[in-house]
Amino acid sequence: MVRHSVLKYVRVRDYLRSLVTHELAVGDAIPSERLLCERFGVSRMTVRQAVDALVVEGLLEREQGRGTFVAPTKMDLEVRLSSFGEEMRRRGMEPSSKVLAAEEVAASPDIADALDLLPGEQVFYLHRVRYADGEPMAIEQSWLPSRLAPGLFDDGAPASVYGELRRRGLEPDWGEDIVAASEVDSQDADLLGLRTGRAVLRMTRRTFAGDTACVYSRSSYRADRYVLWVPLRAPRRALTPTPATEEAPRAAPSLESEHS
Amino acid sequence: MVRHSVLKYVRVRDYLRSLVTHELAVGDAIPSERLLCERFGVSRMTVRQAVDALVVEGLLEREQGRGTFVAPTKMDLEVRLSSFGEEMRRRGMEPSSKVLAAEEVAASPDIADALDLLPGEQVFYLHRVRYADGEPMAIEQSWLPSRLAPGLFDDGAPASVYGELRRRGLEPDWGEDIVAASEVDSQDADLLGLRTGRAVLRMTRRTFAGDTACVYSRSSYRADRYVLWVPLRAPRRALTPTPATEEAPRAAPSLESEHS
Amino acid sequence: MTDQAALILAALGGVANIIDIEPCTTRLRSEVRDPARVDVPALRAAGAHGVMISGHVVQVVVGPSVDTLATDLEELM
Amino acid sequence: MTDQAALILAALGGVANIIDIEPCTTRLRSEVRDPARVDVPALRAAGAHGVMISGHVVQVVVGPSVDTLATDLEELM
Repeated sequence: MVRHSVLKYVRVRDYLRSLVTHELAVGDAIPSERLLCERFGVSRMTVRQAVDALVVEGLLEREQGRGTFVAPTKMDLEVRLSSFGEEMRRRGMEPSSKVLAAEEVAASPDIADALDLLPGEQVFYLHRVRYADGEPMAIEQSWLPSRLAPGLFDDGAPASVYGELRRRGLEPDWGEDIVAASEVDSQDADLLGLRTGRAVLRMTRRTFAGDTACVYSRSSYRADRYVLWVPLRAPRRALTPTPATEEAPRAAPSLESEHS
Repeated sequence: MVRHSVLKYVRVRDYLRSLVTHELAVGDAIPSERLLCERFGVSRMTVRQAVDALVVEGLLEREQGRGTFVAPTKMDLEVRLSSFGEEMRRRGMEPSSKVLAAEEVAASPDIADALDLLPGEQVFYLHRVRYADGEPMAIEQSWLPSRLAPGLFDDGAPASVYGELRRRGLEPDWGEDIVAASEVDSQDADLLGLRTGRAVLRMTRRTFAGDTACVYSRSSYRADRYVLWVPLRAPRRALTPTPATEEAPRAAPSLESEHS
Repeated sequence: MTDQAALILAALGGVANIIDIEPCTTRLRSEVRDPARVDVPALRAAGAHGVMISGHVVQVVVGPSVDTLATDLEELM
Repeated sequence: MTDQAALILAALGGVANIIDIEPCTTRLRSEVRDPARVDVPALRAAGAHGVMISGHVVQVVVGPSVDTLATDLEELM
């Protein structure tokens, strides 16, 4: 059903993955191609494909002429209502920013929609490159309704958007993230110090304080440095109408018949 | 501070984004390069870069010789304790699988760690390509402790892993996801029908039923078809020791001084 | 808040249009019989911060009050 | 469960080692003064499903009982 070589490849790859994450340390060399070929009885090409896969994934790094080594661990950023600066400080890193734009503009339809505004209403717009210990990590565009924070840019771009909201009595308390992945475009690649085409994690966030939509933001995080961590809990039971309807009863939310 | 051309590029890109998401429909053509150049007073190269960025991001599709069109919307998969099959059915799509491997193996150190086992303990291993309406969408490897589901593969690979757990009295009720992005490797690209190098979303999940680690899985989702949706709520207040210590008091968890 | 629950239920096309409603942290996710009977402006007017319709599934962004709303909705169903 | 809270607190190096502890849905995330005083095997023995240490931040995977645990820990601090 499947080419045998695919399964062999997966076996070598998963063996290396376990080795890298549980037995070797950052900077350690991995076993030689020859050793791996012998151990698994596979061709050099299969070993190379397995190593390539982990290089692409960011677990291994190739150094020209020296060999292949365990790459530094990626930071696990919790998906939660905290900001880039807070998360970096929590890890003992110093956050900083380069402001690309800080201006008041008329909301385009998509921004208006995300902020519960009408198109054309005024919003503050901030476009920044975010650094951790001086290294570029993410690009962030954010918008917030002008009427929530009059004079926001009067003393230049604020260091903390959430901080400015709190100062005005708006405590961000819930939101939604959309997480996507794509190759980085050439402009963002320049700003992040990435090769064009490397993967980035794209996060689109709406932040609310109670019933007020406060901030809308779009960020691109270097996927070679970050992973996201998301806690999961079981969904609450679904509500179904009490009176029996004329339709055939639907299966209960048991999954036994489904492809899990 | 920043080259003016970068900001112009961002303006064209964000204008197009709003147009695509809020005014045009899937399959509609975008305005011509000439029109965009005139409207924004920018060069053809700037317009092309802006369009390229949205093609890379998956909002637009180029058709050779025909033009550039609004791409189909990506599916927003909620990050929650439900399975691929459940999510697809919920959207009225028919899930199916191709089983690449279904076998009982000894747990490697990383798998053992994720499942609260000792290395070498027996686990069931399932490797599948997941399809929605016949189209490949994700590749999934999953492992579960053999002692939780004796005979799991006796009648072949089960259609639903969560279903099999429930049948044995284990109700998955919490878990953790790690979400990463990277370029797809060549083997997975073949299985998913993607060009090598396109971005994939990689999800690593631990599923628990109460205190029992039940399933560990690693999946790669096509990033051209999926985005993830994550609800956010404010974290609970942090606990700090009551007695004043000899150390200088730390700042309260207010963020006013931080880069938000 | 029961008012909001009633408005939302009506905007979803009433009990007869509901297959199920699931509270999801910040959204109500409902499977409906006829998506054409969902009144999006009425949902926004009832305080929804967004409405996504895809096939028979309607998602209504309501925020953390989703738990209270679900309890209120249960009484109306 | 107070037993578990006491065991976890001890394995984190005791109250004196704690800067703060934050309950995060399925994990306790603690900032500690001296990461070397954190006893990982003792945390696993106390029922943790995983322990991640990065700098001064220790994350202990405990599952949804995190809320009860946090309440118990508050009493011990």
